[in-house]
Amino acid sequence: MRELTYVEALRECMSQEMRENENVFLMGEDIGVYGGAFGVTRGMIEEFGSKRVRNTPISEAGITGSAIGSALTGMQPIVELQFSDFITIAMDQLANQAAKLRYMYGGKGNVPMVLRTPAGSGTGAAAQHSQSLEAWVAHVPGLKVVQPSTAYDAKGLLKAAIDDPNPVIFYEHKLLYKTSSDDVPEESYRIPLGQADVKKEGTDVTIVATSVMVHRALDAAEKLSEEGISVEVIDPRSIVPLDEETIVQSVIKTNRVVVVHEAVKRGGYGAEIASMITESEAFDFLDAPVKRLGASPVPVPYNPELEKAMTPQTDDLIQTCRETLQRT
Amino acid sequence: MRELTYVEALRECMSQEMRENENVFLMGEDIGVYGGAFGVTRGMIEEFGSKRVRNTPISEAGITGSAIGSALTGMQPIVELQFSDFITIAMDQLANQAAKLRYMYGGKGNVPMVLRTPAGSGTGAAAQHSQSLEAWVAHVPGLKVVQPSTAYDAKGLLKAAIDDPNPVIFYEHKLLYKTSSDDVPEESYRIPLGQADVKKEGTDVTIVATSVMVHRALDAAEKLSEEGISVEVIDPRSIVPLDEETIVQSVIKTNRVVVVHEAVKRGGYGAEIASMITESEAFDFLDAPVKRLGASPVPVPYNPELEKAMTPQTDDLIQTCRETLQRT
Amino acid sequence: MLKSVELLPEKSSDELIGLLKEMWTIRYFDEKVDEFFAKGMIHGTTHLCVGQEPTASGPCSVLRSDDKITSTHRGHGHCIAKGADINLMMAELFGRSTGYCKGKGGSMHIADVEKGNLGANGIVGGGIPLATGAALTSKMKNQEDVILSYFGDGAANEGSFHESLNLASIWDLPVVFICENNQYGMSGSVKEMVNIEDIAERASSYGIPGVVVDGNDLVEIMNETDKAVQHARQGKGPVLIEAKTYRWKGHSKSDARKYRTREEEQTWKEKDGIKRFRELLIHEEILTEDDAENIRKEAKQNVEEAVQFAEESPEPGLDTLLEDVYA
Amino acid sequence: MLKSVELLPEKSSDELIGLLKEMWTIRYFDEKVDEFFAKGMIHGTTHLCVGQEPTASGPCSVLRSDDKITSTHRGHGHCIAKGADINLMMAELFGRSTGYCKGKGGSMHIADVEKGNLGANGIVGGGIPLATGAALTSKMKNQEDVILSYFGDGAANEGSFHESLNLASIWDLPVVFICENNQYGMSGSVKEMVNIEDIAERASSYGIPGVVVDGNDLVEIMNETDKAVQHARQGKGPVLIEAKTYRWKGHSKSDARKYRTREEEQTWKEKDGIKRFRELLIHEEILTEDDAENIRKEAKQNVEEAVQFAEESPEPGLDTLLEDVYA
Ligand SMILES: Cc1ncc(C[n+]2csc(CCOP(=O)(O)OP(=O)(O)O)c2C)c(N)n1
Ligand SMILES: Cc1ncc(C[n+]2csc(CCOP(=O)(O)OP(=O)(O)O)c2C)c(N)n1
Ligand SMILES: [Mg+2]
Ligand SMILES: [Mg+2]
Repeated sequence: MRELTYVEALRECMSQEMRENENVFLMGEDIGVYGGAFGVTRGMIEEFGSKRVRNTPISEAGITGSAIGSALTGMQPIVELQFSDFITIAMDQLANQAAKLRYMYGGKGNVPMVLRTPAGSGTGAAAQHSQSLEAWVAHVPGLKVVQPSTAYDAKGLLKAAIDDPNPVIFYEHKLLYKTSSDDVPEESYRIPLGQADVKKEGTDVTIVATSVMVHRALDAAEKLSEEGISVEVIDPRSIVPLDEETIVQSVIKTNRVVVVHEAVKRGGYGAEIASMITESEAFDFLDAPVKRLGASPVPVPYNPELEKAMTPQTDDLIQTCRETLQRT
Repeated sequence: MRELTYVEALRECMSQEMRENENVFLMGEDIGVYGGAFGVTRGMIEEFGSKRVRNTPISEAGITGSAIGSALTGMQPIVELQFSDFITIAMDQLANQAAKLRYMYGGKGNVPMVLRTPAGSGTGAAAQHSQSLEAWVAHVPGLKVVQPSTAYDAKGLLKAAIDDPNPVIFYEHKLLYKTSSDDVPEESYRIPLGQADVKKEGTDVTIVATSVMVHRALDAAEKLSEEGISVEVIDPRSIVPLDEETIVQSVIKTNRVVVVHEAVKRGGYGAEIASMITESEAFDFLDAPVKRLGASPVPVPYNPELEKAMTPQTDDLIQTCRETLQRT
Repeated sequence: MLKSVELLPEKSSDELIGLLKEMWTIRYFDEKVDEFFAKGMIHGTTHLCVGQEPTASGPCSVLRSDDKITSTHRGHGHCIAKGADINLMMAELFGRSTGYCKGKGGSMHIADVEKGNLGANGIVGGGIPLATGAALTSKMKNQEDVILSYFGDGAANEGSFHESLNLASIWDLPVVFICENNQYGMSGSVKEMVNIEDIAERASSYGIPGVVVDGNDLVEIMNETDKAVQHARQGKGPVLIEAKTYRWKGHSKSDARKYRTREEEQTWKEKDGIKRFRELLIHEEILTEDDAENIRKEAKQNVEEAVQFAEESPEPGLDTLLEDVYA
Repeated sequence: MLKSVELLPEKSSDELIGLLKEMWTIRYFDEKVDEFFAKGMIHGTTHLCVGQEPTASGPCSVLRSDDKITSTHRGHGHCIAKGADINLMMAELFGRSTGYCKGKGGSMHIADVEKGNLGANGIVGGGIPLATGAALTSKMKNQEDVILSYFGDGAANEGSFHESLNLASIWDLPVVFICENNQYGMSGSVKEMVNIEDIAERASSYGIPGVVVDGNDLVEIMNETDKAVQHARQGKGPVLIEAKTYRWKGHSKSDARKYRTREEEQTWKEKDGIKRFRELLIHEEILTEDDAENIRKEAKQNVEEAVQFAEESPEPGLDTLLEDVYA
């Protein structure tokens, strides 16, 4: 099948949806002729015009709130926040409005919107442009949270997010934008939210990895296979809803598990996944404690070596898997 | 010793600090003659005047940011946010500025401020005025996070927070404001951040509880003692820094642990505490999986029965402890 | 229909009488709520709009049924003026399953999406971006609906106010921003919280019209809102209206009102917009004293019936706790 | 000292010459950075202020050394104008341990707290509340320091702008808000992003003076900022200054500049504020052509030395990763 980059897959999905469904439109800073800070919307204003590809002022709370208001009244906005760090400015609108309106109104009204935004470090953008704050939104009932790790997943999950009648926070990753999948169908398809993907089957230890960490987990698995260690790599793809079943079954099979994300370990969503595993029927099958890997408790530093040292790398995963296997 | 309410303890601490240290001042909405939404600052504008008890416009981001700027230049502001739900509006200033400035600047400058704010449900204030979002700030390196459960702790922890050269988020609880301790010294004292308190010693099961849950845990412990079950109740008091040692040692002693908070269970800080225990040396001493209790994954409902049903109650704790004790 | 004063929107005598009754209904509704809170019969908190009835009824009366509003924590009046059923409102305050929000929202979250009330809001300034977005829908779907966004003087100092007015102004969105300046936030006097005389002056930051109206003069409010709504409906963009008014009661259930004097309160109470409109209708011979009295009683009676409806309604089942989080 | 134009703040010839040199330093610094980024020799991203030198040097030149500034993502010029050592700046861009932030901050976070630069900021509008707070310190401690808060035209649409100006205005804080209107956010033209002619008009929302200046006219900027700083220092409250300027380069390292024409860029380049000030000094006989040329070369040379300093500086050790999170 076709090879497509993550950026192209996202763009193709949005374009297909916009051709099919006139309620879908885009809002965001510099998404017009500039094409967005990472080029995701490049060419879209030329096809769809400035009414449906709306370049906004720098007003994250206002944009997000307006998207919510438009979703509540019949549109299906896709908001691009230029860096996910800026979600900090829109949290009232997301957590207090979008997430809660339907429940507070006793089931009346809904907010079919998608907020797309790039997370992650690795580009030297430093502390205010490199965070992974998905744990915040995942903690808020009423929001759904998606983190595609491949171009294929990106296209299918974005369609599911757009079709979803609820507010979905869609975390892209800067380091993944240029990566590609060689199996991206031209036609539109949907990957249901809440369906994890076993990116690699294995029998000795399970790695649950999100976003860019999926690739590091796969690298680690490959290197560990040379040592005769068989790693299963699971990508939840969406953390809310979370496909607990697939994770639990894998752990029951392998008896050992490492949970990894790029976000700061302290209070990261890995803690939720790890605790969920411990609380599940998998507990009795565990041959070693559930192990978590995440970033060090520091703001993301600018220097490239420090930046790398802060986040889990392939070698850290390899070593952690080995340690987990050594536990008896 | 003296009996003092939680509100009085907070006010006494701030007043003593303001008498001693002219850099300390208050900013917040309606903290002047109104005395704050929960009466914490009542009488303070009369003593300290409107320059040091600054009534602000309704501008949470602006107030918080201004406090940061004043802290960076030599003052020690205490900001009152009327309800902790409004922290959503100030998250950029807290997470991107206050938490990171010192690190980003290579260790130059610091932000000695306290943000006090009431959290929690139980008052019928509904979804936008009842949240417990401490997990958000606890996930952000650079912030410290405190949750006093008694009047005694409130006074001593607030002093430590004011003295701390870093930004401290100080979560009060609406249901605790009127509770009192009968042992609050008149003179100023400091309870170091990062020092858990064993609120009750026990041998069969440990409950790690924060804020209002400490009291429910103590109630549960009392009822369970009638069944011959000895519960140890640990109150971390600050979740960043977290006194891991006290918790781990308790679990090593009791072999069973329940972690409880009022915040939504999914992605709550209980997951961090539970995972930390699993990753610690206590793992090998565990006779049952670490169990978490937290709120249901819904916005806080208005109806009092629904509101109660959403959050862990004493009976839920009793039952969970029993279940944990039955695990073999 | 009126002779001594000019009324721009066309209103029949019945409609004018209906407005008087509506304002009475709002007043009695909130006074009843006040009573229940004082007695501890209702849970939580509430914010009453007694004294602010004309700013609820006037603007809503010039809207079409497809037009929408966003409301505030002080929203009972807006809700009634936009056509809500007071039985369902009262039931909501009682936390009953028959309430607008099935007992899950309470006073600060009553919404009536079908009637175009996009909801009260517990976040000061929180509804302003929502209104802007609803106006964007109207514009993108060529619906001609206008959205009226209510907020207070205090909310005008939130960033959401600024960002929304800017967005609406550059996109010429059909939204009328209406600031109910009741002189105080919770306790913060507008005189201390802004450095200008009229909040309406802020319109100039967005290149849109800004208008000040007497919040106790129903006719003036209707005239000015009507012009603004037409302006917006014609695609000319937003308008900011500031209505000078006063809340007679405390901010919420526990408020000693130390931040203002009893004399000041008295002065404003004398400007009562209901009384003024009632006298106008009598003066214009649209209504006799007796009719007026009957209308007042009917309004009061309707509120009593709403209470009965609420009291007789069932509590929501605990099984509803997890419902309606996601669509 | 100047004869043909009026200059309000007292400046000796040497000081004026120093300003010319400083502007050259800013320009060469950023051109050098541009070159390194293009070659991939520096990591991350950067925002250059080439073309905007007068709005950096002018306002900072009227400050006292205890006065403070808050800066932006486009902050190299502000930093230099507030007295930073370009060696330490360049080292920071190279991520070295000798840099202002020990390699942890990079271009968007350079701060020089001792010299009163409270920091660049990666969050658009993020520094405005910080400046307001610093001004509050000055007022509460009776220090007479004035804080100058830099931000862009784009930032004027953030809620933080509104909330801060309101706060500063009601408390009469000693802060001068200076909007560098370089006509664009990243790609959003100010013409499309606000519905008014001048951002300075927004001052009226806060009852404070608003002034528009030609961002390429150093003398005008100095005069107007000087007046504003004095106003603030005298306790009369904040002022909003808008300087019309233009960034010659793209927004950040990868910008095809599709949102504007090459002709427009040319028109603005012809207004070059450095050239203009240089000619003024020559015309006033404060400087000869030769002197001017020497000064330019010195500035260029200083930047080369900064590069050398940076290149020779060590990388931070990995053991510094966990340092300096908490004080
Ligand atoms: C974001 C936010 N900040 C603060 C509050 C607490 N609060 C509720 S109402 C209110 C006063 C609002 O004043 P105004 O906007 O003038 O409306 P009014 O109450 O006068 O109708 C305050 C401070 C809130 N609910 N939301
Ligand atoms: C809160 C926030 N939103 C968006 C961005 C991305 N961004 C960085 S600079 C910029 C444009 C800023 O425009 P302006 O304020 O005019 O400053 P200029 O770049 O023109 O100097 C944008 C959108 C950001 N860094 N922070
Ligand atoms: Mg008000
Ligand atoms: Mg600009």
